This record gives sequence, C-alpha cells and structure tokens, in this order.
Amino acid sequence: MINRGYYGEFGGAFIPEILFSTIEELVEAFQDARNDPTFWKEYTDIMSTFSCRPTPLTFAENLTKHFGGARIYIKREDLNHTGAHKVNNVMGQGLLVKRMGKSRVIAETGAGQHGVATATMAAKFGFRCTIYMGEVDVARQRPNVFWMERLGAEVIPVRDGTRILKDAINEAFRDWVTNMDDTHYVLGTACGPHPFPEMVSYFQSIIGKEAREQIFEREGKLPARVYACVGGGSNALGIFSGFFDDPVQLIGVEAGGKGLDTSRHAARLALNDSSIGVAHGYRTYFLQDEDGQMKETHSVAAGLDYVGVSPILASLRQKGRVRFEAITDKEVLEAFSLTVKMEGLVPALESAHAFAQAFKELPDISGDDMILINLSGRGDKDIFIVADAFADPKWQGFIQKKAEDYSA
Amino acid sequence: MINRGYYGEFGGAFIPEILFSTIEELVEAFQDARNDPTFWKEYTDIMSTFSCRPTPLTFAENLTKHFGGARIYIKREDLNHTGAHKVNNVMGQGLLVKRMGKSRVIAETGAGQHGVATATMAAKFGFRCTIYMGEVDVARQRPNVFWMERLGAEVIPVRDGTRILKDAINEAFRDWVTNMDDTHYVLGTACGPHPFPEMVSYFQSIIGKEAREQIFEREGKLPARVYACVGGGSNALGIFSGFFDDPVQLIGVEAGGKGLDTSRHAARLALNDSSIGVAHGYRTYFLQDEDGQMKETHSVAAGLDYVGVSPILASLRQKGRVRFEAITDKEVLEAFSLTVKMEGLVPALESAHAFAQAFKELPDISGDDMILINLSGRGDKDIFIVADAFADPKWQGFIQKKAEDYSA
Amino acid sequence: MLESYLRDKLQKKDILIMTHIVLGYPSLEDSFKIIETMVKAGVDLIEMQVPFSEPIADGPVILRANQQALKGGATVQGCFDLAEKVTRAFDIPFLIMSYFNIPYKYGTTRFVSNMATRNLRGAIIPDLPPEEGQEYLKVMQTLHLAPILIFSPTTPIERMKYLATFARGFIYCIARKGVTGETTTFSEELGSYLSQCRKATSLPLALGFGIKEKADIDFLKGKAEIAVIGTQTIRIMEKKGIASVENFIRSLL
Amino acid sequence: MLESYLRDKLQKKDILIMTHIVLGYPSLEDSFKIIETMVKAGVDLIEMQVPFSEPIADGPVILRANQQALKGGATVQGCFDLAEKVTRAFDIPFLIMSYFNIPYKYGTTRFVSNMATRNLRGAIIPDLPPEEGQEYLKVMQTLHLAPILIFSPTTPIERMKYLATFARGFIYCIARKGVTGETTTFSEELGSYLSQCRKATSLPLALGFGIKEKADIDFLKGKAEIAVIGTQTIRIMEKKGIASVENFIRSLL
Ligand SMILES: Cc1ncc(COP(=O)(O)O)c(C=O)c1O
Ligand SMILES: Cc1ncc(COP(=O)(O)O)c(C=O)c1O
Repeated sequence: MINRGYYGEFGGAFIPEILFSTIEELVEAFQDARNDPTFWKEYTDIMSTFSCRPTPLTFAENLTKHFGGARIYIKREDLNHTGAHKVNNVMGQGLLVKRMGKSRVIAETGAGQHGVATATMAAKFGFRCTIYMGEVDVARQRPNVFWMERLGAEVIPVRDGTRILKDAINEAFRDWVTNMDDTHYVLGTACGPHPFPEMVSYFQSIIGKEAREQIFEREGKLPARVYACVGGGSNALGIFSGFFDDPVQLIGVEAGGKGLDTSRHAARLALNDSSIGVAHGYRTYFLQDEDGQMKETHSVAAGLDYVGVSPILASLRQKGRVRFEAITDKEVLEAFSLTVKMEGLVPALESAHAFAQAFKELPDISGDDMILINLSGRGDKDIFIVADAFADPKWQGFIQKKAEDYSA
Repeated sequence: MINRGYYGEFGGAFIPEILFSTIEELVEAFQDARNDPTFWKEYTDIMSTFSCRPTPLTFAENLTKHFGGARIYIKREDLNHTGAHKVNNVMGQGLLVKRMGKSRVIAETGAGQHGVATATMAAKFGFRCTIYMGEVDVARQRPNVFWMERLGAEVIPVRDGTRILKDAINEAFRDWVTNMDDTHYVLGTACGPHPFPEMVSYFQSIIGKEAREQIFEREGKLPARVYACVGGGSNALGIFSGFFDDPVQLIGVEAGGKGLDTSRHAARLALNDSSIGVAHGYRTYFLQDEDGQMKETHSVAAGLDYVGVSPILASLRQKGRVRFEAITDKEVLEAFSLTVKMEGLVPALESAHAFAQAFKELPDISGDDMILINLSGRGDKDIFIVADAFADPKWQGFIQKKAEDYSA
Repeated sequence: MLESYLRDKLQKKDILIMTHIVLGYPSLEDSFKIIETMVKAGVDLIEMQVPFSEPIADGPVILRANQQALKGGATVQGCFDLAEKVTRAFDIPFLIMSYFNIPYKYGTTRFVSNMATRNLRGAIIPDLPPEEGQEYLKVMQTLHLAPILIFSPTTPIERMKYLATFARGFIYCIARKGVTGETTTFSEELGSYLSQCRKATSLPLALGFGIKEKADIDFLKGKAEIAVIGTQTIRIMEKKGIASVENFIRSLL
Repeated sequence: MLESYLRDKLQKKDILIMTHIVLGYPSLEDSFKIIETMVKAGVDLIEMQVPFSEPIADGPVILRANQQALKGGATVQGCFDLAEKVTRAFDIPFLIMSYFNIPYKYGTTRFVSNMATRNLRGAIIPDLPPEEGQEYLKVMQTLHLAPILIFSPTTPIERMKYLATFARGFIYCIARKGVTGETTTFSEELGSYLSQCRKATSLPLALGFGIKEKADIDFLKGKAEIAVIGTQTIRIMEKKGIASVENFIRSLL
C-alpha cells in the first residue's frame, strides 16, 4: 500500500486488517491490468459487444427550443445493457475477477441497478453471486430484485441499521472479510477503500472519453457545462473525467430530497450539512451527527441517498474544479416529466436530478454554448415510484386487480 | 396504385375507398424517400444518435458451451431505445410523417412495445399521438400503458371484438378514415395494406444489414441458420433480409401457445390451422373459421398473438425460402430462464421463442457452423407475466402490499 | 336490373329509402321481422350485412351488432337461407353488404352465384377496391348482379370516373370521413360534394352515413336519389324494440 | 503500562480473560452493572465499545447492540462519563474499542487525551491500519496509552512484524476470517496460526472471535495470553439477564 489512494485529504483505505492482503491483491491486479496494453482493448471489446458502447450522444432539440438558449446534448448511458452506467464498472471488475481467479462476486445495491448489473456480469462470466440490499430498497425496487433472482443471484435483504444502501455496504464487507479467498466485492460506485474509487472511476471514464470525442466531432467545440447526478459519484466522475483538462464547468447534482432546509436529503457536497469522517473504508464528507453517527438520508431516487460520497469528488470540490448543487424530489419529478414528454427519453429519477439542475441554469448560459447532461440510466425501474408520485389511478387499479388475483 | 404490393398471391391493398388518396400519398412519400439518396443517411443518423444503432452482436459463449455445438450469436435489438426493434420502424415512419407534413400519429399495439415506440417517436418529433390497445392487452401490459401516457400519448383501450391486437388494428383504421388529413397511421409490423409490409420491412432491414456485416467481420463467414420470432413479421423480415441471397437457412418462430394440438395458439405459417383470407387491408394466412371469421389466438407473449402474418413471409414460405416453426408457452419459459441465467440477457417473451427453437435445433447443426438469433426486445416489460409464470411469492407479496397501500 | 328498378321507382318518388340491417342481430328470426317491418313501412331497398369479425369501416353500433350476431351463431349459410326467405316474401330489391373476406373465403364465384340463385340484386363490399376485385366484378357482371361501388369526399374526380366504369345499380356516396354512425352535417359542402359525384357517373346516387331524420332526407332531395338509413334504425330498435322501427321509417317519408 | 500489568497478572494465571461490552446496551446504567458483575466474576480486563452506526467488522449480535445503544441515546460524551465512573470504581484496566470515525470526529488528539484523563489504558480500532493512523499512534504513545493492533489469519508474517512495531500492550489476534459472533473451530490450525503470531511479536497475544466456553479457553492455554469473550456474553445477557453474566464468566475460569 505505497499509494494509499488519497485525493487531497480524502480517500485512503480504512479497512480491517484481515482485508489487507485481499486489497493488496486487488490493487496489484488492477495495476497489472492497467499497465497491460491489451486490457483496455479487452474491456472496450466486451463493452461494445455485450453492451452498446459507444453509447450515443443525443441532441435534445425540443428541450433546446423550449428553453431557447444553449444547445442541449445528452449522453445516453440509459442505452447500456441493464439500463445504466453501472454495467461499465461491473464488466471491468468482472475482467479483474477472472484475472484474480476468483469464482464468486458480492455487491451492495441501493436502487438495484448495480445489483442487476452485477448479477448480469456474474451470469455472463459464470461467477456465483450474492447481492446485499437494504430492506427498504428491496421494498421499493422489487422489480430489480426479481430480475437479480432470475439472473441466478441470491439477494439478501439487509434488516439492520437504516436498511438502505450504507447498511448493504457494511453487510457486503462482512461477507467479504469471511469469504475473500474466492470472493471479490464488486463495489458499485467510486467510494470505499482504495483502490475502489480509482478503479471504478477508471472504468467509468469510458463515458467521458466517448462523450468528449462525440461532442467535439458533432460541434467542433466543447460544451460550456457538463451535468451529472451524484450518488456515490461514479457516473459523474465517468463523464467529468473526459473534461478535467478543458475549460468546461463541471456540475455534480445531489439529492435535495424533501428540501434543503429539512434533514430529509442526501446533499453531502452541495450544502454544509455534512462533515469529514471515516466510514465504509475511506475518508470523505458524510452526513453525520456531531458524534460521527451516520444520519438517515432521503431521496425519491434510491440510487442517490447514500451518506458518503466519492473522495475524488470531495477533493474536486475542495479544489473548486467541480461545483455541487442539490435538487429536490419535487423539482426532479417536474424535470422528469418534461424530459419524457419533450424528448421521448425516460430518465432514471437519479439522472433526472442532472436534468433539473441544467434546466435551472439554462437561462444563464449563452445561446452560443452547448451543455452536456449525463443520462446515467433509464427510468423503467422507477415505475412504482413514478406512478405513486403521479398518483396514477389506473396504475393503482391494475395493482389492486393483480393483488386480488394473487389472493384468490 | 400501379404496384399494388403483391408478394406471390399475398399482400395487396384492401382498403375502404376513402383511404385511397391517403394511401397513395403514403406510397409516394415512401417512394420519394427511398429514391432520395440522403434519406437512408438521415434515417441511420437518427437511429445512431437517438437509439444505439448499430446494435451489437453478442457471442453467447456460455450457451454455446452448454449445447456444445454451433457457435451462437445474438443480434441485440433489445438494446434499442424503448427496448425493441419496433423503434426502427417508427422512427422511419416518423421521418415520412414529417415529409408529408402531418401532425398526428396513431398506432395499434399488442405487447405495448410498438405503442411505447410510437409515443416516443411522437414526443421526439412533436406529433400528437393516440394509441389503440385491446383491453386485454391493456390489462396485461399496464407498465407500457403507463409509459405511453407519460410520453404524452392518449391510450384508448379497445373494448370490442376479442379485445386484443387485431381489434386495435381495426380501431386504428376507424380513426384513420376519420382523420387522415392530419394523421398518419403508424402500423407496427410488416402487415396491413400496401405499402406497409414493404415500408416496415424496409426500415427493419437495418437489422439484417448490420447483422450480416457484423457476423462476417467477426467470423469471416455467414451463419448456417438465422432465427427470429414472428408476430406480424417485422423483426423476422428485418434480420432475414440481410441473408436472402445467401445460402443461409431462415427460420421464423411462431407462438405455439398452449400447444399445437389445441386451438390456443397463434401459429399461422408453422401449422395448417390457418387459411388464406383478406382482412386488415391485405391478403395472407389468417387463423379463421370456415366462414372467414377470425379466431381467438393465444400466446404468453402479447406481441405474437396476431391472427394474420406478413404477406411477405407468407410468400417466402410458399417459395420455401423461410421455414416456420412454433414454440409453446412452456418451452418459451424454459428457454427464457436458460438465457437469463447463462448469458445475463433478458429476452422479451416474444424473442424467447426464437431462442427456444434454436436450442431445439442445435443438436442437428454442425459444430463448425454458427447460428444467429434475433433478440428482438428486452423482457423487462414482461415482469408481470414472468413473475406469474414462476408464481414468485415475493413478487406477489410486494404487489399485495402495494395494493394495500393504495386502498388505505 | 337494379338500376332500371330504381329509375322506375324514382318516377313516383323524389327520393328512395335504403335501409341497412345486420343479419342475425339480435337473431335471424328478428332480422326477418325487422325486414318485414321495414318493407311494410315502405322502404325501397335493403342492404343486408353478413356479419364479419373485423368490420373495419363500421362504427361502434354496427360493429357491436356484427359481434352479437356472430356470438348468436350467425353463419354465412344462415344468412343465405334468410336471404332466400326474404327475397321470396318481399317484393323489393335486397343487396348483400359484407367485407371481402366473407365472399373470398366462401369462394368469390360461388358466393356470387349463391346471391344470384337467391335473387339478391347486388352487393356492397367496402374493403374491395376494383383493383383487388377483378374476379368478383367479372362474375357479378356475368350474373347481372350490381356491384355497388363507393365514392367518398376524399375521392378525386378521376378516381370517381374510374370507379364508375365498374359500378352498376347505383353509387354509394359516403357523406363524410369516418365510420358509420357518427353525426353528419347536412350542409352546402355536402351538396357540392354530391354534384361532384354526379359529374363522375350517370348512375343514381345513394347517400349514406349519419342520416337520422326527415330533415336530412329533405335536404338530400334533388341532390341524391337514395337516402341510406344505417345505424339509426339499430339505435331505435335497441332502445324501443323492433315494432318501433316501422314508425321511425314512416316518420322519414 | 498495560503490558507490564498483563505480565504481572500472568505470573499468577495461565491465561487472562478480557471481556467485551457495548456501552449503552441495553442502557448506560446497565452497562455499569454488567461491568461490575464482570469484575466481580474475575475478568482481567475489559474492552468497552463506543457504539457506531457502521460497525463493519461486527456480526449481527454486536451490530444490533450498537444500534440499540444508539437508539437508546448513547453518546460519545455519555460513554466517556461512564468510562470515568468505571475506572474509578474498579481496579482492572479498561480499553476503548471503536471504529475510527468516533475518535476522528471527536478529534483524534482530544479523544486520546480524554481517554488518558479518564484513566483508560488503550484502544482497539479495527478499521485503522497504522498507515492511516499516524496521528493516533503518536498521541497514544505520547500519553502512554496502548494502541492494540490486530493480527489475522490472512496477515503475512512481514506485515505482522510491521504491525508489531506500532502495537503496545498486547496483540489482538482474530481467530478466523469473518466477523464477530460466528463459530470458531479450536483446532491445530489455530495453534499454528498463534505460533506464527508469536514469531512476529514479543507482546502478549489475545485471541478473540468465537470463544464460548471453558474448553475453548483451556485449548488456548500456552498458546495465547488472553482469551477474549465478546458476543457470547451479550447472548447470555439477552437470554438470561445481566445477573447470569457472572455465572457464565465464572464457568470459564
Ligand atoms: C441510474 C443511476 N444513476 C446514478 C446513480 C448514482 O450512482 P453514482 O453516483 O455512482 O453514479 C445510480 C445508483 O444506483 C443509478 O442507478
Ligand atoms: C419484442 C418483440 N418482438 C417481436 C414482436 C413481434 O412483432 P414482429 O413479428 O412484427 O417483429 C413484438 C411485438 O410487439 C415485440 O414486442
């Protein structure tokens, strides 16, 4: 552990001693792969045959007209196999698992996207697979649970703690310290102990590489601003990394939940409600109380309600390279509806946060400029939440009819 | 109507006189577009930026090993925007609608895929949109209805007739004869009066063009057999058309429903239960009684239970160029489960028919050969059906809990 | 021949009345009774629809009548049997209306021969443009039956002329876009549409789709030779019973 | 210093007993009572866990005890207050066990000073490898408190030696992979692991994870200096009440 994975004062590897060798093995496997000139090719090959990379860049003509200013481009991670950017990360880690000769993978999941992606990767590579998921998330993201099980994964509902993503992470670590010999922990975002933040960002950087090339080819210049939602930070880092050296504003959008003046949100970098702490293996900003106990968070988007955030993003905030904003549940649903109706795109509620923030800022952006929004995933998975948000009576009738059939 | 769109004895344009000019206008618009050297480019441009064409070709390594014979390749139409090949057709017709200067589109839908695709196209192009859908299909494909409505389409449940796809087609025609001035009827498959079979096949031919090139590039030769499911026939014609002039067996797979010895199926070309008739504007094989009344059909896959079938396919059967087979509901679910577990791919139940037939034939195919299966769409939409087929108690519990919440 | 019958009648009347009925709705027996009532009330000719499962050009009322008739067991053979009975019993011309699959499946030539044997005088097949109906048109001609073709407000004059070359008996002019059973506005526009039709053919003109009351028929006098009453009779019958059909029709004359 | 206290004790006993307690579970008052009982029963030292919301290395029993303690209102300050009370009341060494966020958030230096002031003798922080804990290790040394470091069956000998350079008091050897509270097999393998640990350090060895009964402790005699009883006390207490803890501990000696 020479390079302990620090980004400014954030990051590190705060791990139980028992994981020391496991993490070292992973660091090595990752470094080897990275230095192997054929590895990135192997990675892009599988991403272009199993998923549909490069994912397209869509010009949002109607939204552009609607707002009457900068041209809006959308990076289409929703078109990935399994419906979100998560697959970029899991397929990369899957290749490392093969290199390490392990036969089982575990993962935490919140929205269920990462769980489905991991279960899919496990099916493809022939690994056994266990997914940890907070009981609250199991309840609100049942369709994803259903598919994970069909894919052959065992889904374990986590009934301890706040029963959401962070508790699933803890539970995954508990599995890992027990089964590290044959098991790799496929962390789902750019958080956790070194080398996860770096490794996950590395695989997700494929988004930014492609997006920069595509937009430049299309417009002959770069966008003025790039927007991405921030749960753990992986899709944001993925797209931002394409523009770090460019004069491009990068905006990370967090979950404002019920409102920034309430405690029911998950804004770690956009507000001053968080403080630096150490948990889940790394140092970053956490939503915690004065004693260092993690707080409950809230977002209508299950994938954004994590208490911590990527140490790389924490550092980029400190450096002033990335600006952070927060969008409330209510604003998200409006942006969601507008995007669906005007562009025929159905963003995941997570991704819709990025859209909402972009819409807010458009009046301030010159009409000669372009902006780029990362559409991190598709919203099909959110049907139960969206239907409830819109209180759709026909949907409710349908569910009630189904329930009756099951009771009969 | 010089070329009345005949394929052998099948096809034609059996339309109410009032549609004569409308159809002529469409024939012309289509011919113009086809002769316009920029049109196909405009089409592929939008398909590669709004959807993710070319869709990938995936090598199914695990299934190949499992069956131990020919190498299995899968054309990934499931990765299209909106989740199926249907988008190829609607985006093409959308471009024609723009050329014709119309402002409203209507469509029939069975599985709901074509409805979602059309609603999406309408949102993207700014057309008003009405979707006709049999009441039975509305009930079993509610998630798709929900998304169509969010996309701004009006979904009209058809309560007449057998209340499935064919009745929705009739209802769409009734709308069209009323509103043809500003309205285009976006027929969803390679059926109906001329020029629909030809036009839909033309747009879907993008599948076969890509697939042939991709598989040749990958393997240096062509597949021995190509499999596709057949509802109306559009995805099958799409992929088959890439191989018409090649020494490649083409196999269309129909819905065997509850069994070929029952009347609860939708096999029009694989069996002798059908006869030639004229309905929905064209001549083909229909599942009809001696009087010419259309029969009820059945399939676990809502997109395959249509009474008619593309006149182009009917003709290709007569010529012996395409072989037709039927797969039962039970066989489909087995093939579905196997594909999900072994490859991490979730086929639509429609597409799973093609997989099931291919699996049946693999023992007879030389290990030196390859086969190609068209994965016409993803199975997410089928969650309510698949969950019921597997009688998943956790899913049922989830639905019952939801229903209780709604009743509270 | 049908046309000469109509011309004769038109010597005595400003406008003729053609009514429509779905055979087998509510039952074949009732169909006979309804026809009897209509004839008694003084209609000049009747189009009898052989029910079809896919009646693409019909609105909800006739559509459901088709479905009910089929549910009730109406068959093509049953319709022919009834047709035979009515042509024997009543001395006005009867036409068959159906979608093309019915004759096609039966065998077009056999179907037309059967019509002739049963003394039916013609047929309306709304989904059979002449381009697709060469065999049908030929046998109809051979057996001296009238293929009734359709003009619509969207039909260009050249096409009207083309259609007229195949038509016999009269031309069925549909009053507006849409399907049967919706409201039609009896306006000047309709008048000029009919005079356009007149330019394309020397056959009598029937106007159908949306006729509900005497005023509509009065409007048509001098503009068309036949007023077609379709959906409205079914509505009346459904609401007030078969007997009331007679009064309704009398009210139109 | 902790080590010399342990060496003294080991003159009289084959093996020492360290027990574990989650402060505030079921309540701070109860924690005091449990400690009192333990001391009375003859334990040699006690590790007091300051509850944390994310106890990554703990199994379900201790995990839930952490959560219950927090739900019951346990705070870091409350834990320090209790610690002060017990170090005054009882004449055995007390250690703090917690995850790093607790001292980190409190201020590592301030936290360690507070430990010193309250006469605590050392700390176990399972998620703080020495690479990450330089500041902590420095203040611990300055204030003569023992940072207890951890060996595990997967720790290579070189790393054990490296860890030993920072450790004071004793080494906490975890018996197996996994988290607290699962079953451990007291086998030869465990013996050879401990002799491996012995080669890496001259400090006394404590063995924890899975000790449940006297046989386990007897097995450890001669192989380790301290037996750590963790989850099992909580289980006993939950089943039979606080008073029964005394009998349980006596049964081990
Ligand atoms: C669609 C989608 N977008 C974004 C996120 C947030 O994760 P991250 O910030 O790591 O991209 C998730 C997490 O589940 C997600 O499913
Ligand atoms: C995924 C999918 N595949 C296949 C079909 C069948 O249609 P076609 O035969 O026109 O491809 C449908 C129809 O809805 C569908 O949704």
